Amino acid sequence: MDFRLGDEAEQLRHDIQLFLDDLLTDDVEAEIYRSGVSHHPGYVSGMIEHGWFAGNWSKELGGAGLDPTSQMVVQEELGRREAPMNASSVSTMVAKALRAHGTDQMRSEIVPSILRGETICVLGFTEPECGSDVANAQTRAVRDGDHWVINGSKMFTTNAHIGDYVYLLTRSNVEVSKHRGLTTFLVPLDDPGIEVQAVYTLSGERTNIVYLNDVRVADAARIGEVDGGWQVLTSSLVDEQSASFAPWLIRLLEEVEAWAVETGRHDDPDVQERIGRARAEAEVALLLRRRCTWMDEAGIPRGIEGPMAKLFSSESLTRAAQDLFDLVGPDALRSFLDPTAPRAGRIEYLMRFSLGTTIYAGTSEVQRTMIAQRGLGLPR
Amino acid sequence: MDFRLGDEAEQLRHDIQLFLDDLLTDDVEAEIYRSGVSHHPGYVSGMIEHGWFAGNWSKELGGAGLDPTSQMVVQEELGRREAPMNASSVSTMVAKALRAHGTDQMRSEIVPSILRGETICVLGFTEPECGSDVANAQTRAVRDGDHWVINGSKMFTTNAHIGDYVYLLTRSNVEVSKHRGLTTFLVPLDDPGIEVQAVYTLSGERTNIVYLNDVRVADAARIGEVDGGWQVLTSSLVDEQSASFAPWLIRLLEEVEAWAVETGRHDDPDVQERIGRARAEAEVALLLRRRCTWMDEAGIPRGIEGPMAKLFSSESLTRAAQDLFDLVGPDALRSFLDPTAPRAGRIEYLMRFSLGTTIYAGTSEVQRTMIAQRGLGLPR
Amino acid sequence: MDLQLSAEQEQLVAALAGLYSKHASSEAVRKAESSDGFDPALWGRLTEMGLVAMAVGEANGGWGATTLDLALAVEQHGRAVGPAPLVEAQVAARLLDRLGDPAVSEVVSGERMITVALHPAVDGTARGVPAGAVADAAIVLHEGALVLVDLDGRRQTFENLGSLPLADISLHGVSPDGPGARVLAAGPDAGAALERATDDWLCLTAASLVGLGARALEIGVDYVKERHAFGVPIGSFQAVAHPLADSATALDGARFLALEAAWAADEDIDRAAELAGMAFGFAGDAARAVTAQALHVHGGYGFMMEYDIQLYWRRARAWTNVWGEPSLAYRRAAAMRLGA
Amino acid sequence: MDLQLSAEQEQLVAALAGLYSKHASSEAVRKAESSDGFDPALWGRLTEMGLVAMAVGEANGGWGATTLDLALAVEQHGRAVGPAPLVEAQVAARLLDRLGDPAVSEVVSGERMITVALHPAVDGTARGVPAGAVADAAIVLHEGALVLVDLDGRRQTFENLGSLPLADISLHGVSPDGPGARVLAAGPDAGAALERATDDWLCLTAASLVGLGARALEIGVDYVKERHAFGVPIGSFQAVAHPLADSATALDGARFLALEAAWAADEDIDRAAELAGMAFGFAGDAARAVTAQALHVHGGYGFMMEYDIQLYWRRARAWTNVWGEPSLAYRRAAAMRLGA
Repeated sequence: MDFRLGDEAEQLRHDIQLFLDDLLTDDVEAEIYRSGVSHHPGYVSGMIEHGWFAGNWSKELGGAGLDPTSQMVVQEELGRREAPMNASSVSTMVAKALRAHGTDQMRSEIVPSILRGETICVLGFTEPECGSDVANAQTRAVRDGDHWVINGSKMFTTNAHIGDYVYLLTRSNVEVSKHRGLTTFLVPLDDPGIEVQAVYTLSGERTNIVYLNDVRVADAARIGEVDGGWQVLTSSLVDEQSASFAPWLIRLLEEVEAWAVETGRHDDPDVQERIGRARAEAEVALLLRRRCTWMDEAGIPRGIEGPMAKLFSSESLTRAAQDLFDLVGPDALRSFLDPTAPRAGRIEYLMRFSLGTTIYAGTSEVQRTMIAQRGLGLPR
Repeated sequence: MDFRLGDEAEQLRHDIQLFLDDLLTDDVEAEIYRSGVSHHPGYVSGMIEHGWFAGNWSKELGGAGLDPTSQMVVQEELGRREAPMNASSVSTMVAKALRAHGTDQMRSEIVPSILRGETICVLGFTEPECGSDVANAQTRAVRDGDHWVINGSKMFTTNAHIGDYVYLLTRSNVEVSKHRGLTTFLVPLDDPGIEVQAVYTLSGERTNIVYLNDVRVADAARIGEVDGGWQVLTSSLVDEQSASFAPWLIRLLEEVEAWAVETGRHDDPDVQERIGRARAEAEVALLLRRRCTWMDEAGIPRGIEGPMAKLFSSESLTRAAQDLFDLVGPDALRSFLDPTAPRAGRIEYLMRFSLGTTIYAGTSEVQRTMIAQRGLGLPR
Repeated sequence: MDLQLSAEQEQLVAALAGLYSKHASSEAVRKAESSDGFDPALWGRLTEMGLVAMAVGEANGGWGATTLDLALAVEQHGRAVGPAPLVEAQVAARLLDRLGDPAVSEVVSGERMITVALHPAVDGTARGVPAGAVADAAIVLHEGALVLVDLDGRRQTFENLGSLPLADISLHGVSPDGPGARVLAAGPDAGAALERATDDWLCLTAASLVGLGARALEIGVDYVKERHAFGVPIGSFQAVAHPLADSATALDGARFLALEAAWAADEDIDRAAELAGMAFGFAGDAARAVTAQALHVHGGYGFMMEYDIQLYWRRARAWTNVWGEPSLAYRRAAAMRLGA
Repeated sequence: MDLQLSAEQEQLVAALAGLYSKHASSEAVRKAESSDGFDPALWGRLTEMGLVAMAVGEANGGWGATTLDLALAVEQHGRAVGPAPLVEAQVAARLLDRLGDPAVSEVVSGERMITVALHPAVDGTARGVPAGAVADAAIVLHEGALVLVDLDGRRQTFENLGSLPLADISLHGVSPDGPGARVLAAGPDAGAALERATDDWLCLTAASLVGLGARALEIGVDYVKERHAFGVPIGSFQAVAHPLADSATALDGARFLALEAAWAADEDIDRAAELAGMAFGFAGDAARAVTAQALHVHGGYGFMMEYDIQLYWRRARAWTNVWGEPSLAYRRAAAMRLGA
């Protein structure tokens, strides 16, 4: 066994840190936060310049060709510094689905454009009436010759107001079981039948609800087979299954440790106990995510290791954020970016942020059910 | 609002304390613990002498005629001192069912004998294969003329080895739905077809498994209607629904507080925080139970107040026992009655004891489901 | 034992429930968020109705309500997460009443809003004073004396998680006989008076948290009855239902504990201060747990500003950190109990 | 990064799994409970197989195994809740090895069982020394010196929750050059050596707790698959399944953390001691949670001595309290990290 990531990966970590130190000045961080959008031109161009954008894509396909460990280190650092990566990450995730299941035009034009940072795609799976039960999507796609007419609405379509396309899950067939009647499309967001409405969240992020009203798209906008949307979707969600919030937990700890030292509280046993526990959980969260990468590298098929990494990291982040917020005391209430706040209020921000992590990318309940049934073999 | 219990009840509390101080010498406590049986002749005779045995029975029926508050105070003190009351409590609970549903002979002979402390009855509901799902009892009772032939086994039949009768739930009809095919009997434990086998528990208590092998009883041993056992049972389980472990939690706190003062740890903030939290929970546990009594006195029908009192008191006892055990540190490991143990090891004993409280008299899961469905109106 | 409210108490509760449902809707609460979390119109109605005057004894022109009455009133305030510093105004009024200070009459009449700093000033600043952003004056323990100080020009407000009217108060240049300041008590009396006010604040905030938590539970329960997933209402899943059952139980307990603490204060029972600390700790834990659960069971919607549950979650966290976290209240209670 | 065990490590684990399944059945564990929680036959097999000798460097006649190898070994020991003080013997052997004390050869040969007191003696008594009931000698920090002391006539055993061979050791009358005692180190070296031994103990006990927890999880999972209530296996209820899923996750994490701590000790990485504390804390929390859950889902049977799960619950609580509770290990780790 060897828990080191290797010199190459650690050098990469160092390089990314320098890039992010340079990019994420206090002003830029404030600007990004106030915009509510996790996207920044300097971030995109810098990542492309350094060859870290779409890091795990092979060089032939226009990516950086990073091995899984290096790609993981990139993710760890981007998360720890809360880089404005959401629009890019989602777009490259969509690009991956387009490469695997898209039309020739999607593969030859849209995918390269995404990799040049010129095209933004957003996810359109969740609906107002269905969250965890994604396969229950009700947005209807009805065939009309070589076109489709789409009606419905999609929720939590983050970046839809700045995006070019929505990767849309629709119900194309109501006469078969729910998983078999789904079809996915790549729909341009400038279609006149599309209305994007802002939705604001507790962490200050703007997301959207997208209404689709008689949206007509050519059959060429279809991704994968007719009624084959579930297969397309599940193959493109693999990445999400190893989402880890360990980097955010580490950032939180860095802030709280700095607070403890600044205020001289670091020799208080209560402070030590609470920081020590959260540090142990952060290390575990990191290790559970790193195990997934090691399995990928060793060619071992993953079972419930991704869900474990996601579940533990989000639950431990939420636990620690609440506990360490309390530890900081009444001053912790001061808002992110308020000039009087300790550590610029980032602890306050991270507590709000933490709440969402046990919900999106599969709720904790969904993860626990997966682990119980697939991992422990418990009956349904 | 008035949170006082009244002078009469507090005088009664004082009187019981004197009685128990007198009875429960260290030697007697050790003897009871080592016997594994919560029964003691001095306890029974003393309670009868003071008129506290079957406290809430009217005087005409041979009880003490205590009002609900007084009876609650009796229960609080017996629990706090862990008086050897199990055999008596169960017997009077059975007596109540016999009075309501039993034959004339049961009402005129067995009930008075129970009230004189001369007859011990035990419960025979649970079976090896069914715990929470009591209505699923499989012990068969088959009618044979004016007799019944019973075969099966009963689990956790505490005191069966010293008892006279078992209050037995049987399946008398396999052709109707499970709640409708049950019949209850009062079966003498000296029947040659009955075998009582000892089962030892984590808290040191002896319980039993009872095997019934072609046990023949006259129809006169039946309690209630044929196939009417579920009604008999539910009416006699009402008492159990307000079981509270608050008194044990208070006892635990008294021991831990004494330990803190003896060792000079009482000014340590960590000690204060943990004792303070447990004290708050103990007060809540007490209040939730007292609410039930107040409702009984005010003639307000109870809904889920009993389950709340049971759930909270057992969960808070378990939480506190584990936390305060830790607080005492390595010395807490020393066993109950070991001469080197702090506070005679009662903290160690109570931690073991606490584990059972979230299981018997309805598991915490059963209580939560009742509260969710009946209290909050959540769907099944 | 009698857990029944009196007819007058029932009336008070009903009147307040009506007032808050009309004048402290979630729209009003949201609107107030952009103005220091304070709604002057609501405040006007509350003072008109006598919600501050009731806290003052009859000898000083008030209504002489019991602490229990106040607790029942602020429970309704908590249900609505009312955008006005009712608890602080009541606590300050009681403090002035106890000290027999003439400012009490201005408080009873509604002319001035006076608040109290829950912790002594450090280096000339009282940090994070509740209602400091909107009150006319504050009572602050400063250099060993309890001082009533006008807040104009002395406050610095700050944005905060709970959208509460908090401010840092500078005592710089305050002199006992100078303008805009008056010493209310000095020496051991000053500290003792603040301790007593803290007990009141803990007890009444516990009651508010119970109201807040009870309403959050209703919001959560309503949602999980309506919302379907996998073909069934999500409230039928044990993972959803069981934590809510625990919270319902804890909130019932928290309510009786808070009311017992208030009753004990009225009856001058030895354990009153200890019960106040325990009530705050337990109600705080319960309110935090239920708001977090109710938010979580909303799925993505819980995280949206548009849904009301976040209003409750933010205030549950904020109200339980203005003085300090629940565990500090447990310490306070146990220190009293253990005589340490 | 490489999380694969070496072929030799796989062999070691397989050999130990075989040994424990043959010679440390639950019957054997129960039988040992009535003799200080110690099974001399098992101990004989363990020493024969070199489980203590492996902890000692080759220069002193041992096998020079890594800490990681030891951790993998004691993980198997933990799975069986083996009735023998393996961790303590290994930790003491390492300590003697580091100090170059001649007693190390007797330990390697299996002639003597030597243990270590995890806390300094107070007023001439080392309380609750693990393996103190059955070891021939103990290493104790006494009046600033690390002393190797023969235990005959010096021990007082006591019954305890985990049925462990604990004893109080009296140092009364021990003199450095007297019979049955030898000073191993004095001054700052003595304290530092005990600290280092404590790190070893925390790291290896963490690994044992992982094994214990993993086996308890299996017992619980097997039970809830078989046991039916309300017509379905109880493992299909979320209230049963979800906590077990959390425990499975925590145990996987605890395992990697314990192994990382062991690896870090071998590689002399700065954070090694910090990781040992964190590993003990986290593995302790995980083992406690999973044993409590697995016991609870057994219903009334979990509370019966006849079922094995109570053996695991009692040891999980006891192993995590011989040195001190998990939170103290978190404090220790953070104090190192924060340089306080």
